[in-house]
Amino acid sequence: MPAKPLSLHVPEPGCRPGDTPDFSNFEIPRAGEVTRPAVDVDPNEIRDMAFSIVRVLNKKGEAVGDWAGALSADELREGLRHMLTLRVYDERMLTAQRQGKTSFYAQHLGEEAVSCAVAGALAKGDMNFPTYRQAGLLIAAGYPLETMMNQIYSNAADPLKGRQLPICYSSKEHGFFTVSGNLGTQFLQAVGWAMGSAIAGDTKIAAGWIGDGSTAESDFHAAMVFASTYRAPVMLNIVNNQWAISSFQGIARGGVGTFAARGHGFGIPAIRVDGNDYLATRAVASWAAERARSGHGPTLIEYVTYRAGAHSSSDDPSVYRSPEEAAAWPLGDPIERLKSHLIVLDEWSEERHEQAKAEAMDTVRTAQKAAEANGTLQDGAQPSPRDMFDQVFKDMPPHLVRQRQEAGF
Amino acid sequence: MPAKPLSLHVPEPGCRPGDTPDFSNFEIPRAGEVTRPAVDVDPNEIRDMAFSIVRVLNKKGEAVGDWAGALSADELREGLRHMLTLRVYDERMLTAQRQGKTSFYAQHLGEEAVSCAVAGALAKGDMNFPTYRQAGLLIAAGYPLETMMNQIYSNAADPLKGRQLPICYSSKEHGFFTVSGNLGTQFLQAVGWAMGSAIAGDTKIAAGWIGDGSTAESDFHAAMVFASTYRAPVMLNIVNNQWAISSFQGIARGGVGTFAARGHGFGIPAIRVDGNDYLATRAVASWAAERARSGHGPTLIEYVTYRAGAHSSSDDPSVYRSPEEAAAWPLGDPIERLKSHLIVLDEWSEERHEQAKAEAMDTVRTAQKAAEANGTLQDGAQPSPRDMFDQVFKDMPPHLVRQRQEAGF
Amino acid sequence: MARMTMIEAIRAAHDEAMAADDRVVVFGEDVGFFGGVFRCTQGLQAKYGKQRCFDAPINESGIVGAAIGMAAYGLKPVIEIQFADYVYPGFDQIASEAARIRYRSAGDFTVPLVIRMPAGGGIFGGQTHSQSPEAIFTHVCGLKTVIPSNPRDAKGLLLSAIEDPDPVIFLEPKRLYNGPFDGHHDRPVVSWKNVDEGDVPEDDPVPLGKAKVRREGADVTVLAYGTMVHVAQAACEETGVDCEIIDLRTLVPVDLPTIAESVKKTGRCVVVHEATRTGGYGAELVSLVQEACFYSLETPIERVTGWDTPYPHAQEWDYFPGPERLGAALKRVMEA
Amino acid sequence: MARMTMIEAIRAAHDEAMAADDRVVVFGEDVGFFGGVFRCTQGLQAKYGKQRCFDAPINESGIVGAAIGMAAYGLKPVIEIQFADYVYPGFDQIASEAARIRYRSAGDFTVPLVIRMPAGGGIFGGQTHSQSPEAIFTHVCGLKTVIPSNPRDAKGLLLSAIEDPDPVIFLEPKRLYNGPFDGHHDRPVVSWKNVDEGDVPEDDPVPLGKAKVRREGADVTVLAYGTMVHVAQAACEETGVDCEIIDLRTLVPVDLPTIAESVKKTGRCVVVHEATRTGGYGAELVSLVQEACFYSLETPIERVTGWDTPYPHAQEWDYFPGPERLGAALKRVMEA
Ligand SMILES: Cc1ncc(C[n+]2csc(CCOP(=O)(O)OP(=O)(O)O)c2C)c(N)n1
Ligand SMILES: Cc1ncc(C[n+]2csc(CCOP(=O)(O)OP(=O)(O)O)c2C)c(N)n1
Ligand SMILES: [Mg+2]
Ligand SMILES: [Mg+2]
Repeated sequence: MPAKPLSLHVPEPGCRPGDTPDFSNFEIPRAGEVTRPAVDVDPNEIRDMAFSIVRVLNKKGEAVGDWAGALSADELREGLRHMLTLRVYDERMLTAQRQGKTSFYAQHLGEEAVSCAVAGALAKGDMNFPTYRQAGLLIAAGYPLETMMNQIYSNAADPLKGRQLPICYSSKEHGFFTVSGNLGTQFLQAVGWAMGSAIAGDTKIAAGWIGDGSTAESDFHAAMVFASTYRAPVMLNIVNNQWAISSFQGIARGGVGTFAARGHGFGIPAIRVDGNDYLATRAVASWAAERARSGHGPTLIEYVTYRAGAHSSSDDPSVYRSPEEAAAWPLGDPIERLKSHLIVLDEWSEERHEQAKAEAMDTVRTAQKAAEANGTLQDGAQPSPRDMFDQVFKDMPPHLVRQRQEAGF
Repeated sequence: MPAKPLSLHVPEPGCRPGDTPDFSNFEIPRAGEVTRPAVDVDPNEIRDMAFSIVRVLNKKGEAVGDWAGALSADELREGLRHMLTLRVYDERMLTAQRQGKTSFYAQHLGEEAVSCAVAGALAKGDMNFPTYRQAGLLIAAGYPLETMMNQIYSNAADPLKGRQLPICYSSKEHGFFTVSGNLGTQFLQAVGWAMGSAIAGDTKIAAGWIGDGSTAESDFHAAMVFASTYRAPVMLNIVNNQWAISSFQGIARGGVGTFAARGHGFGIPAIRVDGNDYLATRAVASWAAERARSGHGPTLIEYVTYRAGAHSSSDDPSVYRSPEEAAAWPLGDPIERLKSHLIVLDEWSEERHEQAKAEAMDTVRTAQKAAEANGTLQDGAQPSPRDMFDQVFKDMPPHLVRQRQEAGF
Repeated sequence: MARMTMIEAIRAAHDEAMAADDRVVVFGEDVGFFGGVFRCTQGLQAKYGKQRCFDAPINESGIVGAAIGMAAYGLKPVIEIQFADYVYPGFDQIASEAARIRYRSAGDFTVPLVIRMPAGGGIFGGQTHSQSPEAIFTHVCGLKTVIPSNPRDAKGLLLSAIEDPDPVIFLEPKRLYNGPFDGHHDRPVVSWKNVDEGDVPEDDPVPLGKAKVRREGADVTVLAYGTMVHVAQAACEETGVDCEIIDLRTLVPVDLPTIAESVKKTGRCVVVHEATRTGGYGAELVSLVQEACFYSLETPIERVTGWDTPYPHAQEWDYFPGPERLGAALKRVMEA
Repeated sequence: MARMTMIEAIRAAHDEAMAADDRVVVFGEDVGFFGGVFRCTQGLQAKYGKQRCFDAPINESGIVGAAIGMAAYGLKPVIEIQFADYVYPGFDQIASEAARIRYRSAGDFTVPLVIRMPAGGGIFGGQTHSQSPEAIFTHVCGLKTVIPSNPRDAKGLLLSAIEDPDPVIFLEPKRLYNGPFDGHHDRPVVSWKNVDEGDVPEDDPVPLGKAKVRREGADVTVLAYGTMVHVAQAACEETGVDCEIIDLRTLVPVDLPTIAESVKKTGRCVVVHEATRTGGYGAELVSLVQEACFYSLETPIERVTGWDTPYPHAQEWDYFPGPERLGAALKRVMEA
């Protein structure tokens, strides 16, 4: 009997332009269903958590279950303000890009909770190794919006001297490692930084960040190997926003399992969490931070969310996915959900929300005006071309001095 | 309360020179205990298999359980002869290396069953992507010993024209992909080859090979990602011989889990098997081959064995591990175990065994004589230096023609 | 003969090759349904099916390594690295494996493989969307390295690269995808559709290893490739120096006879590339020229290149070796 | 002043640096308990503890990437890649990350990091234990590349590399680990212990970026580094050509003044390295010399190098650019 010919399995998303989005196969546990283990739990005992989703906010906007209750109304309102600010910031910067004031931008629409909430779980001195989609970390850490914009505009006041693509911020002081652009590399560096802290007998921890698509990169594996072997004090954050440019998450994930489940082969505890639920996200991140700080080592967290906007200003998602998909996304909008919760708590109202939005808009506008006074990519004051030759090394070697002379700067 | 200072966890093997080997923590299920699932099993249903060990031969030398019974006495005797031949081959080649007849050698002592048994699970046309420690594949596939030795000696009859380090054989005809030397790279290429077979609508499958230490390499991850996403018809073989030069397997594995468990994060079924049990090894490999050939995709297999010899002719293990460890290894010697089994079956005897050993020695000696007549690395006929410039490309480009002229060949 | 952009020409080369040979398969990040971030593979999945054109996980080593396996199996993979800046994670598979498999197996296994990647700057892509890493490939024996400067060559060279029995690195100057670009970034963008150079004949492979003299001249030989060919033309016109401009097209194996003949005639040579200077491919060209033409040279060979810094975002045009910088060098060698 | 092998000198440099500065940490494959396959880190774990010297998983990207994180944290990692042939999987972390972090963050983060690796052939290591990949590093701006030719320089340069605030690639010619080697593989092996050159003073850092004139001469300048320095000395003695031999020691930043001064004096130049020729570091040297000394050159600069093939096993001595090949080149340039 001749064997049957083989064929290549190529995964396909459920929905392409023209199809009707259908998330009925996406299993979502009820809020409160997944319980909170002790931070020194044996990873084997919580294997199920890699296949479920930690959720706190229910449909009614109530916070339920034992991951709830950690945050005061003030803290929640602060979180809401961070998310509102980030959303407005994104809108303004996208527009600025379209106006030619800069070359490039990537927004956070739909996934604002992830970076804003995780920021709250970290302490001063801890270090994030972010991707280009975690500006919430900076906003929540109080990095000035104007400085962020100076970077976006590559203007004369840009702390990075115009060298970096917009959104590749850097601020050691705010626990934000210089964004690379190369996917995956920094997930691993986070582990190294955490190992450094452990070697030095310090108490600081690191947080690595990676997208769903980028978990396919090899440095993801290197990060897991090093984190598990040396029990590095690091929080390993996977932001599963379902898409990697035009590739749905199934291209990186294979047919079965979850991204969180990748932790199991390494004995690293792994948790999936509702990334559009500010409370759940912050609670899980705090759990992981506590674990790391108490010497229990790494935690792998998959934040389940949705990239509601285009990949970046260079992208047009209508070519590869249904424009209705975002609205059909079952975990809702993170801002709306936190807003409802605060209203349920009687700590917020539609009016206060409108007012907060207006305030956010005001803050961002003011910052933008100030930033634009320092120049934009094409107009006004610019970083000096002479700067181009600096800081390749600490001290400029002779060949760069010669080249700078040759360039006439 | 100031936090407790962190510290780096650095794993240590149980036993260093001077210590008494202790394998009491190494859990070994009874032979026959792990049952054989259907080849189309849902990977989630056999997660336990990544934490147990498939075993067929019990202490008494009987084959028990439902992985047993697949092989005839003739097949078993053939397997034994392959292992005996490999062991003698190793001895002779190591000696030849010490005599200066070649530069380098790496033996298989203690792990002969793995490559010899897996070879039997593959069909003509399938392709192995081996490491430097799977010469059993060639011996079992009937590749001439003399040709193997010509490669070891880099002599005038070396099919690889003296270009490769000894043991980096290549024989497409015998399903043996050219050995690289770079760890991990070929595990991934095996997946690509299998994808190629699937794309072509062929029925051939591939087998990737990697050592325990090398699972840490990034290409291991790439292989898992591609194998799972495209359900490639490939058998992914991890040979866990407990050591990677001087590093015990805990350096690659982290504290918890098993190498097999790495499959779980990808939805790839994963099985651990007693690699010193010829029957179990062959049965599990056949199961994986059948899965692949029937379109069910990849299987990850961890062969649990022990590197009883030095890493290579350049290595001295007495510096980093106890010389008693090999004898204390609880899974025994693969040749002794298969021999006992055949004797229990009444299909073999001490006398026949001695005779078979003598025959193996004879065969190897004869081949060696013939090979040495073709030259050795330092003596006799040599590959032509002119050959050095060939096959960098199919057709020699002008700059290489010029260089060959310059070299005077 | 159709008029095409370079993107369309690359697409057409894929299409012709896939139609002619079942073994040609195409994959890479976003190349399947979407057709690639620069759309160079648009329509191929619809036409040839998911088994022959598909998305890959984001792992450049995985993409190259899987393609090596496929090529060893007997297919002819044409893979896309989304940006040349992201090829480094795949470098080991390229340099240690693809480049050496024929040699180390003495021809037992071979790797007919094309690795395409958009390269070069001029689109405000910053340090991670602007690099020209050709020099790390040209140093690796066993690789051919190709870089077209116009749609016709892009199609013809890509067809030859796919035909080739060995691995070929195929760099696509992304700033030339839609139109010629001579470095005058402040002038209106021109489309290939509006210039004669956009004409692409059918079924016209351009052989690897053959340079093209783009302009004959008596004063100085300019060795260029990719975007710099257009910069050279601009600099030549603007300075009035009578340049002989050679578009190398293939960097390895390089067309030394064409180069040497020209330099022996002109007695002067300027090498231009966008990559950083130290250890760039220009250094190899300088070495080859001074080895082959030492006694004809009247002035030192000059290198006009990107600076030895990462490719900056805001200072893009200070970094880019445009017609002014090249022009100054031309004048220097003429006056030396 | 103690007499040491190069291995002992490297070990001593680690020891001094670790004793002087808590931030210096050492890791890599097999470097911990075992002390490395070449034993360069032997004894460090016992002396400084497992937190400061430890084994790493076999993942070169992991080793470099983790070290980058540690360096950004504030430590000074000194890592070992077991063979330079195996550095490619870590190339992305080196070229895209370590080399650019200071620049892209405008000094907000820095990466003081030393990446050591045994390089070069001559030990019958075949294509995967013989390579000299310096050229892929010298092309990457933001990296310094260093290669010693004797125990004294090995120790002094390694101390300076560890002191350096930026990433340094430190290539160790493995054929020189135990003794000098001039390419006469058929002659008895000599130990550093038996030659004056094995003398290594204490606490004597050798500055990066400074070449050393190993032999003064009037006829021809030989630019060499690593093992080739010894080959150059042999070729010089055997041919009787009065060579000025410059041991570059640091490839980037290179000591151009020393080079130029010499070539201006001798009017002739031969460049020698073990790596494949095309795109090798020799090409950069040729370019620099012809740019700086064009009008002093009497003959073309010659390159004596490994061939553009993988490093073969059996034909090792046909590949290795030994004193005979170099000698022939010296005679050629003298007769040209
Ligand atoms: C090494 C590397 N390969 C490819 C790219 C191009 N690229 C940029 S973003 C992206 C998709 C990443 O998707 P994901 O990780 O899911 O993150 P998301 O954009 O969804 O936040 C790709 C392929 C890159 N930046 N780096
Ligand atoms: C990329 C790469 N890094 C390092 C090495 C050096 N090296 C050769 S074998 C080896 C240990 C491999 O151990 P393992 O994978 O367990 O295989 P085993 O030798 O036990 O069969 C190392 C580190 C290599 N060959 N390739
Ligand atoms: Mg994503
Ligand atoms: Mg091993």
